[in-house]
Amino acid sequence: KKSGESAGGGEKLTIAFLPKSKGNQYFVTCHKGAEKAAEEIGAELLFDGPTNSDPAKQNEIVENWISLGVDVIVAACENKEGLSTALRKAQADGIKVITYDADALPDARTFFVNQATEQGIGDALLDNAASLVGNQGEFAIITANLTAANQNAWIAAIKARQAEKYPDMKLVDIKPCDDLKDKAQQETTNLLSAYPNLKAVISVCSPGVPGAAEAVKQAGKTGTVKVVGLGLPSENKAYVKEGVTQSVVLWKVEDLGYLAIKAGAALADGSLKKGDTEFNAGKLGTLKVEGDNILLGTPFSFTKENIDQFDF
Amino acid sequence: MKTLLQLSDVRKSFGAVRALKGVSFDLLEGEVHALLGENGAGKSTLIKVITGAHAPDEGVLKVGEETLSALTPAHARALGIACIYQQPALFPDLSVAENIGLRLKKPKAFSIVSRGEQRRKALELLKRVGAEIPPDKEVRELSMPEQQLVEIACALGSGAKIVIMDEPTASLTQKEQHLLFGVVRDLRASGVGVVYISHRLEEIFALADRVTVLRDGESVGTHAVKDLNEAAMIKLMVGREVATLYPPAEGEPGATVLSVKELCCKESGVRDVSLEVRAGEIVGMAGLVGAGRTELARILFGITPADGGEILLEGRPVRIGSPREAIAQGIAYVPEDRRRHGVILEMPIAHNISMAVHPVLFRGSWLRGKAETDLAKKFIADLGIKAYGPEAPGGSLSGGNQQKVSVSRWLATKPKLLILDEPTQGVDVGAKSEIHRIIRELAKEGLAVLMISSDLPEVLGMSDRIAVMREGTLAAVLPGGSDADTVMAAALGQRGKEVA
Amino acid sequence: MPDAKPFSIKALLARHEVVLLLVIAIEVVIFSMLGRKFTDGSNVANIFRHSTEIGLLALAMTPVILTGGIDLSVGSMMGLCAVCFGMLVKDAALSPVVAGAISILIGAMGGGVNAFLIARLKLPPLIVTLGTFSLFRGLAEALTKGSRSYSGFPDSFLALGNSSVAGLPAQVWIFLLVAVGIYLLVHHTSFGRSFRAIGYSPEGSRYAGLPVGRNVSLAYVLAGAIAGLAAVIFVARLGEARANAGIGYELLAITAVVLGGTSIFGGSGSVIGTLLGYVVIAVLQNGLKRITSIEIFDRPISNISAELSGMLTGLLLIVALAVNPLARILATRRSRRQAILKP
Amino acid sequence: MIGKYSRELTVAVALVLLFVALAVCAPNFFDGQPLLSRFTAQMPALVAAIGITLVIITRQIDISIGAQFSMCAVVAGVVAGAGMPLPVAMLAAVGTGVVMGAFNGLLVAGLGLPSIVVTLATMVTWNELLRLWQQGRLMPLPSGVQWFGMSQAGGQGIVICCSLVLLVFFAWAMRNLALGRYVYATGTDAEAARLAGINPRWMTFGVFTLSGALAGIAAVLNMVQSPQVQPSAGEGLELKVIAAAVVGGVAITGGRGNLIGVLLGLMLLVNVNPALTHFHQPPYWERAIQGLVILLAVVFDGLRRSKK
Ligand SMILES: Nc1ncnc2c1ncn2[C@@H]1O[C@H](COP(=O)(O)OP(=O)(O)OP(=O)(O)O)[C@@H](O)[C@H]1O
Ligand SMILES: Nc1ncnc2c1ncn2[C@@H]1O[C@H](COP(=O)(O)OP(=O)(O)OP(=O)(O)O)[C@@H](O)[C@H]1O
Ligand SMILES: [Mg+2]
Ligand SMILES: [Mg+2]
Repeated sequence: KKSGESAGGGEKLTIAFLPKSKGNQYFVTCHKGAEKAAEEIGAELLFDGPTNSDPAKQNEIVENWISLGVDVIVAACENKEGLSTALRKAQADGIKVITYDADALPDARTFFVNQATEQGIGDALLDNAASLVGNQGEFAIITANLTAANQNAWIAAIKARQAEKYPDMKLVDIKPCDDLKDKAQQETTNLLSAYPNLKAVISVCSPGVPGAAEAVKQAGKTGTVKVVGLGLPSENKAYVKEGVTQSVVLWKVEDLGYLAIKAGAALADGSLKKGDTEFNAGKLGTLKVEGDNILLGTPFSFTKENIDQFDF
Repeated sequence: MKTLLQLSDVRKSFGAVRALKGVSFDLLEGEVHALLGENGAGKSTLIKVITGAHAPDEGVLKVGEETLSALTPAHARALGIACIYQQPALFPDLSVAENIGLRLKKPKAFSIVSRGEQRRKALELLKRVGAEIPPDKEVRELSMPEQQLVEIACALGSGAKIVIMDEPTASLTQKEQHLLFGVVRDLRASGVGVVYISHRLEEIFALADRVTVLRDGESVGTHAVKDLNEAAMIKLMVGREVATLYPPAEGEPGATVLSVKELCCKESGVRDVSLEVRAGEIVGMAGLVGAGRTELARILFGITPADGGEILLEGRPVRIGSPREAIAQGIAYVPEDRRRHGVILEMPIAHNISMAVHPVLFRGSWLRGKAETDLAKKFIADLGIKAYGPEAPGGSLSGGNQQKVSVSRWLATKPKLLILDEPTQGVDVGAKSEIHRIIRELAKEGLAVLMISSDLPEVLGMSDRIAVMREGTLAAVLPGGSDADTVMAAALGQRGKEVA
Repeated sequence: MPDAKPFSIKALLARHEVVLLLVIAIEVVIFSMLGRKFTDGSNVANIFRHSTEIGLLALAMTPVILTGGIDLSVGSMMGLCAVCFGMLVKDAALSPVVAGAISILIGAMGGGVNAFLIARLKLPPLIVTLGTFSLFRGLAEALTKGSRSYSGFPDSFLALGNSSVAGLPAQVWIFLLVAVGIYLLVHHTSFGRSFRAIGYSPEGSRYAGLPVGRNVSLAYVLAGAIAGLAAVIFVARLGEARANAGIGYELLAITAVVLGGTSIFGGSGSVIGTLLGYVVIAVLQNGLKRITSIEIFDRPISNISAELSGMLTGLLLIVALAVNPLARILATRRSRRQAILKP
Repeated sequence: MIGKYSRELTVAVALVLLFVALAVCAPNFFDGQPLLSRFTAQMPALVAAIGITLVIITRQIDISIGAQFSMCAVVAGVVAGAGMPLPVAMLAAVGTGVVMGAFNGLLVAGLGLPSIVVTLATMVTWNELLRLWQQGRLMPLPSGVQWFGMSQAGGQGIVICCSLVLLVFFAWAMRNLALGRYVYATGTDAEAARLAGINPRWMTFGVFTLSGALAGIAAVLNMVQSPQVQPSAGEGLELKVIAAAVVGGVAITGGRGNLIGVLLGLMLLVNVNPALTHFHQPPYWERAIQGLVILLAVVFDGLRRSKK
């Protein structure tokens, strides 16, 4: 299925798919789902994203797509405000914009494919952790870096939830790990000795989960300190089975990519419009649309019992 | 007697400079063979060919039984050749013992260096050359003479069959020189061949068996020392009578331009120097290497500002804190180390000449190419600089012409006082007398000239007065026309005549 | 003696610049053949809009490298200035013009820190700017507690980064202005002359009475100020100011300068070379994104353009540097062989 | 004698002060297990720092060391993941390091190119090649790889032993082996070294190759510490080890420095962050403080030099 010469606007629909970063298993999996959807639809799929933490890279890619004349842009935003500038330009050029995974500002896209609201993720993570530690005690958070927008949003959600529902729990520290597993491990080691009463570590970035788990394991605190995080089952399987990591929260990532592309295509051919309350997403069945959010469903907790059933 | 080393028809050029134009040379077992020649005659280059530092362009080397077209330093060392370079080739960051260890018989790469052993050996060698230097000291902390002694110790210790010494006594004191002579005689007695370079004829008479004279990159003959007297030797070296070389002084000097009183600078070891230079006068400055002449010049030019005493220019006291201030006061300094401080080899002549006059030539900082080229052309014509044009890079010129470029830069500033540091070092005979002519012309035009030189005949021939420095102080100020012995006596201290 | 054929460094430089032009031509030909809509006006505008900041930093780096130094801190300086700009506009409610001017001033002051340590205390530029590389970025992070970002700037300001003036992106005009300024500075003033002289021989320059410390300082202060300007343009383009602005840009800028033929040891080099080196990189980065029809590693080139352009830039840099020494080595080999054959 | 080691002493004093402050305010810092884990985790950086120190002493620089580290880690991961025995994976890692180091060495020593630009170019090239190849995937390793297939305690012992043995060996060799002295000589004055019969080109080539090999060993020591390999593992390593060397008193102008200083410098730098955590400080200042430590170190050097 060579793309041929159909520059955007030609006979074949061109959909551009933007991950937050390319070298990340999460988005590689998303891309897999996106490819399946594109194949079903018969659309051409472009895939490009930043390879480093340069905040301007996503904008450049989007603007490049605008001048390439793609029909639809499906984007996950690393920098909410920053990328919105570029997405607005795309919309002004008649390109349909859908966001997934991490939203842009509402006026910079038509729909957001919501794998789970910021709130939903924060709640799931904290609820999981809380039930593991009996709703009380100290916990710490590992994040990718202090500048990542949607991780900050999740952390905010966690804080809000804690204030509201778990007054006996206390967030003691937030540490960045630069998306490096080894650094997450070192930071967790430090946390474990700096806060001897630490009961749980929540990682909101995927390399952080195995990193934190390894630290807890090495410290001999398996089971005493719970590890909860957002991550891929495949990267955490071993730790979950050993009982170091208690639960990994995630949605079906491949479905997210699939749904985002489906929605993009539907938006382009007019079958999905503002104000719809339902969306028929092929093999995923009919999904709910809430306002301008298309809901994938609630996040999923992978535990010792069910983790073997998943291969991403 | 066996021949240790034989060179035939060796040639070597550096770009446009033909340093060696076909030199033949041989060294016998158990002899001291002196190499003699003016500055820039090619002595050091010849030696570097022997030690493998330079590969010759043409010619054949025969070391012992081996015939070679070129050597590498490692190979030369393996063949038993050791050398004391004119510029000490030591490692400033390493200790004395380590330096000596590195230069002894090269150990296998993976062999363990016993530090105690190394230290002991270093101590022993240093003692043999009579130096009291702690072997653990880093070489960067040593003075020039001390470094020279370490070099000598290195060469001694290597157990070489051929030992080369390039001006080893240049910075040594009396006592150390005597020790060195003892060492050389020991070496000769044990069958080692010594190549000995010195500008001091009396040393050659005292030590050498044979002498080879280089002139302008060519060997002009090898003679037994006992067959020659001093005059004959000088004649061989310069190729004509010395007396006719220097342009005569004319007229009376004018007002005092520079007057320094009890000048001191702790950092560079200059103490209590009081001196006057008048307009139209050339004051020659003699002394041994390391006597502090360059240091004095650097003080006057603001590179290492003085911390005591007074400098008066045309009667006004001035403070000179940087070269820029010196230039503003009308002082110009043609530095000794042309490669590092003088001409920038990569830049065109025109750029080199205009460097010190940027604020004047380029008002408002805006480059004026034409004005710059014109300036350069004027000096190229005036001083007879041999180059294809103002855009020729400095590095494409011969040493003498580079020196003229360096002088041009400073003349462009229209100075009142011109300090020349070794103005003819590494300059060939023709260019040398031309530079002398230029210096004399400048003096005639009313410039005050302070000329530092290690070339005694030059100082004697050019100066209206001669200042002699020793160990950072002014030892004497002698009238022009003083004889060499008097100057040397002042430079060496009281017992100067006892050298041999 | 010097009767040899006039050999001029200028001719050599010209040759390097010709080579770069050729590389650009080849890039353009390949990308317009294989890439989609590569020569479209909007794409050409993108090429320059997206790389303006890197181009500015490359220009800023040129005088620094000419003096034989290096400045690793310019990318971090962009982060710091971006954050300061954001704070000034959003927290202190200053107009973007005033805030921009202050940001540039802050950049100049940061450059002044480098200048003081390098020119006054005579510390090695590589290490000093490695230190300020961490320091400036660290300050930017500390000021924003890592997570704060500033957005919602007035449209009139955002236009600086996103609109076009007379057919060119607005920021490109600023870039051209700076380029002309740096060109004049380096090639037509005594400052530029002394940068070179210092690069070739700092000691020699001092002996010639050049104000070495002052001019070296100027180069670093200027680099800081231009980094500040780049930060403002960057914020205008993204509409957001954050501590992570300009991450990794210093390396791209150095690459452009060196690719442009400026010697990393100082002394020789030209602003035109820097500009060409920068264009080579900018075109490469953009052009690869446009090739959707060819696959390598089972992926269309456009999918892996970032990785490929990085690799190709690295290789290009090695080739550009290695060509001359290799040619020299081969030439001496050949001449030696001929000398042997000649008897 | 004290003057000669004043740099090492200063760093040691700074480190001791930091530890004293920690002992007073946050004694938990010295809890056995976390302390051991923290120390073990820095061993790969220490091994890489040995390489970079040798490179800097020869008056060169290698900023591709982080990229080499990542590449070696991934190669080892791929080989181990393919079911090869651990020694084979180790050899593959070290071999990859040697090849990459030799490539730098060839360009720097053979063609006389400036090392900063050469290694900048190779850094970018290796990093991007890795991204193309692995797309950031965390590679799972067979269970036998972790801690060399031993218990964690035993494995940590091996990692620390290997690293310290390497450090002590190189520290000893740089002082006592003829070759070590040649490295210093080359960095002090390449021309003088040539005159002394040392081939500076071979020394430079050798040092780059060795640094590559050490990056390979470091990658192996890092790989065994967890059951997964991350292809970006070496990100930022070059800055960390160069900074450690500089803070530890290695002169960027070549010829000076020793590995004990580097060990101290590394320990100082890597303990800033844990200390902040133990003082319950937010992490925002981490990078700024590291920058300050580097600047203080060079300023200290500069002052000491100008006093002489
Ligand atoms: N590396 C070099 N590059 C270019 N020219 C050189 C080099 N070395 C020496 N020369 C030139 O070769 C000529 C011979 O120099 P050499 O050092 O051999 O003279 P010398 O006889 O030792 O003089 P002196 O008595 O001053 O030591 C000089 O003109 C010098 O400028
Ligand atoms: N009294 C002293 N104390 C310390 N160092 C000294 C002293 N005298 C000379 N030196 C050092 O010896 C070296 C040579 O000194 P200087 O250049 O002033 O001598 P010079 O008379 O100009 O000799 P030349 O120009 O022939 O080499 C310098 O590096 C200087 O620092
Ligand atoms: Mg000589
Ligand atoms: Mg002198």
